[in-house]
Amino acid sequence: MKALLETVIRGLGNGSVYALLALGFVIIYKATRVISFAQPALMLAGAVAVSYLAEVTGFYAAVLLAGLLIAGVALAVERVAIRPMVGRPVFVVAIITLGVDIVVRVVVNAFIGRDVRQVGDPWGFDQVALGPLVVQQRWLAMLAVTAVLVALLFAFFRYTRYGLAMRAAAFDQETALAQGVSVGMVFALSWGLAGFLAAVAGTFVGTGQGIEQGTWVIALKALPAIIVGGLDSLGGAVAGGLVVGVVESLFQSYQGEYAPWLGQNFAVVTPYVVMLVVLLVRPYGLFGTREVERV
Amino acid sequence: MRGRPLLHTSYAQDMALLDTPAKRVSTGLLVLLALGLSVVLADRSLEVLAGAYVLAIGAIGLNIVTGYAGQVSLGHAFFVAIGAYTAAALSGPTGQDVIGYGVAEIWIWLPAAGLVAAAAGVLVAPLATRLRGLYLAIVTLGLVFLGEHVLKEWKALTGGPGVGREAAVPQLLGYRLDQDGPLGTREQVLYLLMLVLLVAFAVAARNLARSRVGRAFAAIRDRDIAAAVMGVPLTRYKVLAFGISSFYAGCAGGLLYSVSGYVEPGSFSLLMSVQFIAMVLIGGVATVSGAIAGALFISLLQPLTRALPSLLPVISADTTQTPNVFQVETVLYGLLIVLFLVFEPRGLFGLWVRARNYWKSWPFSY
Amino acid sequence: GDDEGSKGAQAAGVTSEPCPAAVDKNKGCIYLGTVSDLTAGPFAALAVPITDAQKAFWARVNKAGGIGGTYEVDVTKFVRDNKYNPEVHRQVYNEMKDQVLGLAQTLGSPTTAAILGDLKANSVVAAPASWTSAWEFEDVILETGANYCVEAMNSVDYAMETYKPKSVMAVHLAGDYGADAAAGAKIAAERNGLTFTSVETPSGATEQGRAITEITKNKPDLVILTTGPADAATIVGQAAAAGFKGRFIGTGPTWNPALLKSPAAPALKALYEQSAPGKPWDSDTPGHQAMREALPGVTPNDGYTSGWAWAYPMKAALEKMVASGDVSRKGLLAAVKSLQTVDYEGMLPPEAGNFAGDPNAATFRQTLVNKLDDKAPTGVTTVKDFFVGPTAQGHTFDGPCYAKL
Amino acid sequence: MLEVRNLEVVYDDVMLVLRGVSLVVRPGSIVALLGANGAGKTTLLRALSGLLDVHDGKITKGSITLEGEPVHHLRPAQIVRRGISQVMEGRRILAELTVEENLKVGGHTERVSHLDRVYDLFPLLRERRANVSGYLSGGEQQMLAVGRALMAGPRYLLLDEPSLGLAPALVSQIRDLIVEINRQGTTVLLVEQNATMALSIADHGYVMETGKIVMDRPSGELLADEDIKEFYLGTVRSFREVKHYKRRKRWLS
Amino acid sequence: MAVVSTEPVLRVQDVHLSFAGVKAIGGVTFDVGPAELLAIIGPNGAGKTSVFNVLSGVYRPQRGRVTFLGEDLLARRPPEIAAMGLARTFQNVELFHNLTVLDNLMLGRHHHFRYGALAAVLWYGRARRAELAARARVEEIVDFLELEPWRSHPVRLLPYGIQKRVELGRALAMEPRLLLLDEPVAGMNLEETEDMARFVLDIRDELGIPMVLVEHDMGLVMDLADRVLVLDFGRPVACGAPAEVQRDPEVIRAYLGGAA
Ligand SMILES: Nc1ncnc2c1ncn2[C@@H]1O[C@H](COP(=O)(O)OP(=O)(O)OP(=O)(O)O)[C@@H](O)[C@H]1O
Ligand SMILES: Nc1ncnc2c1ncn2[C@@H]1O[C@H](COP(=O)(O)OP(=O)(O)OP(=O)(O)O)[C@@H](O)[C@H]1O
Ligand SMILES: CC(C)C[C@H](N)C(=O)O
Ligand SMILES: [Mg+2]
Ligand SMILES: [Mg+2]
Repeated sequence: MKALLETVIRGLGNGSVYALLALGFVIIYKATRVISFAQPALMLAGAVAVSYLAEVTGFYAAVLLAGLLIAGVALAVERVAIRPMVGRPVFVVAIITLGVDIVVRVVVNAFIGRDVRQVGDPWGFDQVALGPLVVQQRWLAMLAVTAVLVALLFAFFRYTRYGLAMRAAAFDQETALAQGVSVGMVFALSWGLAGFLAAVAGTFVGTGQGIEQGTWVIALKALPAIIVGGLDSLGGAVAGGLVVGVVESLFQSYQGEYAPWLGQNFAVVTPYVVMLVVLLVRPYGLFGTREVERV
Repeated sequence: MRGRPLLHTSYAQDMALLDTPAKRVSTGLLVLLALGLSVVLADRSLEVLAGAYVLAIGAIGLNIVTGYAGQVSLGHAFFVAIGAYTAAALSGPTGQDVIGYGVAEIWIWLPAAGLVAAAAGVLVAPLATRLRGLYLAIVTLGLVFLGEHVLKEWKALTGGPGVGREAAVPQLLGYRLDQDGPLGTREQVLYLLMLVLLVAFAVAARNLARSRVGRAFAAIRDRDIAAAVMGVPLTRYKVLAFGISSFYAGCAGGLLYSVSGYVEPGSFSLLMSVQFIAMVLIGGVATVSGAIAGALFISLLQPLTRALPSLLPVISADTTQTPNVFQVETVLYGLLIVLFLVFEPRGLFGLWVRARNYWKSWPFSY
Repeated sequence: GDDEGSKGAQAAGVTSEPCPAAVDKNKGCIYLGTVSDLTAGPFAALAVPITDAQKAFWARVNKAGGIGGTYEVDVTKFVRDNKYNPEVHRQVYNEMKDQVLGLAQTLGSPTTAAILGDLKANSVVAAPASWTSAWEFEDVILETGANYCVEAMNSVDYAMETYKPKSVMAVHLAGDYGADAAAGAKIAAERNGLTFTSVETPSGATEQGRAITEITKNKPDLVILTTGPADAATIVGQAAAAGFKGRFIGTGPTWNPALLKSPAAPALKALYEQSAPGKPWDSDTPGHQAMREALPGVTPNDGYTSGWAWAYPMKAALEKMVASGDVSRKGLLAAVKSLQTVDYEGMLPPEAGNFAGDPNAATFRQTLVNKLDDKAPTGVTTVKDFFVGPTAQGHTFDGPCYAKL
Repeated sequence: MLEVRNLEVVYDDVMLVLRGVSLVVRPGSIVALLGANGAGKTTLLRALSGLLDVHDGKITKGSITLEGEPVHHLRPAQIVRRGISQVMEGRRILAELTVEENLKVGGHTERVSHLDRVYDLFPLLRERRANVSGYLSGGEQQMLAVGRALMAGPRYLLLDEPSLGLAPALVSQIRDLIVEINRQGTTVLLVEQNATMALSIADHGYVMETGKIVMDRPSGELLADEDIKEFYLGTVRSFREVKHYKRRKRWLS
Repeated sequence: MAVVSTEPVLRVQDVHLSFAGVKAIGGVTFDVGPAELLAIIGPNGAGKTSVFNVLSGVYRPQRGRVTFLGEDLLARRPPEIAAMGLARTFQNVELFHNLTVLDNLMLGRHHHFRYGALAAVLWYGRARRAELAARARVEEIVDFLELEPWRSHPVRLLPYGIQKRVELGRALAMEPRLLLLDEPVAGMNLEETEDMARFVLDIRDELGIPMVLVEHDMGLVMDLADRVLVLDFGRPVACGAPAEVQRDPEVIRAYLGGAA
């Protein structure tokens, strides 16, 4: 029982990182209907920025600065490569983000160099006792920060007109323009936010073990998470991330024992299995908006 | 006398694949040129082109399901893998560490590779019929990850990651096509083989596109409910689209590695799927020639970007420096994809249309 | 099929003109190619120092009079990035293959496997950058240092002596690297009568949950690690945090000096040792000294050490070829096949350079064990110098180990 | 005053669609713009709202001024802020959003909400406020489109075929509504196929053919014009008779 | 061509349809006789399009019976219904945007083809013959609807009025036994409206296909229809000859609004 709970908390911790990454994808999707394959590179860039800045400013300030820096990078990318594509087929834009990912990653790799870089977080592998449970501090930190960021985001979309403007822009850019929505502004906003979230997520990925050039792959975990939650739902991204994290963690701990015939490391693909199962029941994920089909 | 090139006197003529003399002549010249290259080019270039032709077959396949039928699939690598391993297992020698049945005749393993992949496509398709747009894209992406897992675990078939196995051996009626022989060097022979197959697959795809099946695909893509109301059974045609597309992918998979003779499970990743999508988009969606052009573009872009930095002496070839040629080369690759699509989102086909429109109205600007 | 006339005036990759950056314009030039993972692939962090070290190595050779007084060697003109993709590897190899005599470096096992057929068909000799046991069985591959399989055997034997474990667990990546070592560990465990379990783990620091669970649950006395450095740090750090007290011995690539600054450092210092096919950066041999002099101002990294050491057999083979008078691919291959020792200037014992005769007899079986040391430039110092454990000593190599896990 | 002077618009760099159009909309008036299909009416409205970009269209000559200030280089959002709002051809409902969300998007640039005013004008929309708009009937969507444009509190309202697909009773309602909106101070530029309706409320009318203004008169005069009667208003004649003759006549050209 | 019969082609009995809280159709009953042109009118949102959607299998009603040529329609899926000979046009143009006019019409003949994917790929024998024959039929429709100038244009580039006409052509290409037209002249100018009216009359007079017409253009409806059914809030409020219906006070209140 204790082991199970600890496994779940580890899953929630990792899941909250997936959730942050998923939020980035979802925000961009919400405004542009594009899945940005540049998120992995931005995540890595954020973590690298923190690893440099933390030496100068300390960890917390570094995270904030890196978040802003990466938001800036994302804005620049948006302005240069995405904005001109307003009104173009979304798949073309998706491939463009892929090109961006390649470019950004080479640059970031040059900054990573040969060594594993540390983000300088205060938690390391330190543990804390929660009653009878022993869990890593960094997982609790991840959960807490994710909760705060998510609350802020929800408040933003709830109390400003931009949530609606994003959905309008995503559905029909021309119509949104005609209503006075500045589609460019909406694009920039979504990319900026996504960049910020990617940087924070990247930092958490780097806590404890550090980051290396191959760390970007983690960001792909967010893809099944956003499908589980529903591509355009912020709440769904959070739910999806956590579900994926927990299921994965459970499989890591127990699949070898209870279902060895699935092959070693089945846990790696559980996010996708969860995704398939959810889609069989709900074709738009848990909270996604159903497309209007009518003649 | 020039005649009237656009005057058609029968429907057959009007519905022909190459309906104008200009198209007939230019296609003929193109094929001749491609044939001629086998003599002119160095073996290593032929090998790259042969690979590009095979990728083009795969891209045409993806174009069928994604371009014509509008079902975006990021799972193409999965079907390519199925084809590659079906072919490799069939043609591999018996009694090795890895599964092999010793059937090296290409006319057996190639269709088999296609059919097994097609069967997988047909199995997957019913799920696809419930999903739309990017949901489908990411689910098919899941297929790639699941597939990678299976390939890594199934060492008896694949040899395992980092190890791999011999790929399918192309042998035609006892003649080894992947060895130097009376017909030419192995690269020349393989090049011609791939060229011939590409032409065959391309013509088949064009035929499909202009038939009731192709129209039904396009109808589903453009307006699915209306298509159903006009008499097109949606599920059946989506399944068909996945099946045919996977057949192409499987054949491409079988052929792709027979050039290098070696196949490793790490190759069938997201990256491969994405490359196929890029080929289709860059070439121009829903055109066969576009898929071919896109495949050539992507396959030749790498060699090209490798060559470019060496023309700029300011960039160091020294890996200790940043930026060095290798970084520039990789950045350039990404950048070219971005720039190309930003400036011509309709792809190479769009570029062609633009050029044609320009010359049509030349010298008047409007 | 490019048949090259070895009797002709000039063999592929050999010119009577001087090298582009020749020290002595009167000497001819031998071109060697490099195909490595230089930008975006998973081994870029290792590949770049390997490549740089080899450049420095050959510059030193040229300065010292070149090969046999008649040729200098160029390894800068044909350097290509393989992105750790077999197809790209093959493409770039094809682009250079008519212009190089051999390959100074071909990085990675699956990548090299994609060109192996061509190397063999054209008698192109290549020095690999990977230590898998498969290379023992290929004539054209000029490997240096013991393979992962041997390394793991020796690690287990070393632990037998030092820690007297009852159980061994191999935690490893799949394939030519991880499975090769795990197979060695298994063979050694069987020979020593230890219980053995193996856990294959995916790469990626966040993917190690299962490996950690397996370790903390089964509590083996010894863990043989074959992963990347960040993975290793996570595994050791978290296992220790969860109260694990057994020993870890990781293969060469599990170590990265920066881990000393990571939160896992205390755990690593307490529980981890690194096995290695060669001595670390700051060792006191003429070879190491020469290397450090040739690479002034770099951040020490044992990628340099490996790259440098890998070049010696090629140098020996080239010298032998020039001496024999047959300056061609065939001549080079013949020279390789007759090499029984190589002068590694103390970096490795001369018998490490045995490429003649039967693979089993020629397989080099000495490795060493390092411990962490804050003061050492690459964070490790040797605790056990070159040795052969009884397992490796008695084992007959008759095929790649990874196939036997 | 909204003034278009000598405007030329080109699509895709090759198709010249507006060939020097000039037109004036005086504050407080209702101006009708008639014309056959494809004449370029929608294009003109797009130019006014800054929406040509999306269609690969460009203004190659001429100017658009609002109260004397050029606005043709402004972005759509800026134009909306200056008080020009458009009901687009084909309704362009945001189908996945609810009725109320659609209306709120319409009010994106406004500080005060005109929601109640719109609901008072269209009680049916109030009833359906929480429904997903994509499932509304055609006519209901048309009301939503007009309501949405009003949410921006425009000084100039551009209407592209607002009566399309509406039941006769609603057509007269919309007509009354336009008059009402106009009375409340909004200037209206009305593009209509239903010329009878449009001219019955307009002060002034323009007729457009293949990218040019071919008639420009007070609406009363247009209503009396024989050609207008024949081609736009339709002489009261049975469709069964129409079957027996065809005509192909074009003005000027 | 067919044996003259007075049996209704279509028989709709007491159909009810609602969506989560919205009652779209509440008990609609009507017949369409052979060669009859029935018009359905009613305020916006009255359920006219929904009736069409029920008939073509897009919506499944909660209650009621529909028989077409003596066979039950309700258990069937849209493609089967299309194959039975029921064709329609849509209120908002639902053409296949990237296909040419010809291909859109050819698609209408989809269920008349019998060859499969393999034959298609080879384009030989049966497939080729079938395509050529179909093309000939489609060209007749092109002639009939005067679509010649746009034949090989992608429909998305065509003027709205022509698109509507192509939709009619696509429905005709199905060789229907019953044709449903949803607001065929909405958004058209006078000239186009007249053209469309002409085609509708031709279809009835020359092809003898029975039709159901939904339209808000009263002039057209009153002129063309044999009978008019009026719906309001999903319920029939009147049914009869045009002139009769036009005078019905209930219809005037609910629909015409005194204007017409
Ligand atoms: N995006 C576009 N690209 C190219 N040509 C276009 C585009 N939009 C419209 N056109 C062309 O411009 C011309 C004018 O079109 P426009 O839509 O402005 O006419 P309209 O007067 O509004 O007609 P309607 O009464 O059918 O709405 C037409 O010939 C049309 O084909
Ligand atoms: N799929 C659906 N989901 C929910 N409500 C629907 C759906 N389809 C139609 N409705 C509702 O049913 C009612 C009838 O709609 P329908 O489209 O049949 O009207 P109509 O008579 O064709 O009107 P119009 O003349 O405006 O086209 C409307 O209130 C509409 O909102
Ligand atoms: C550079 C090395 C660590 C490469 C690794 N052994 C491989 O073969 O892929
Ligand atoms: Mg218009
Ligand atoms: Mg309707």
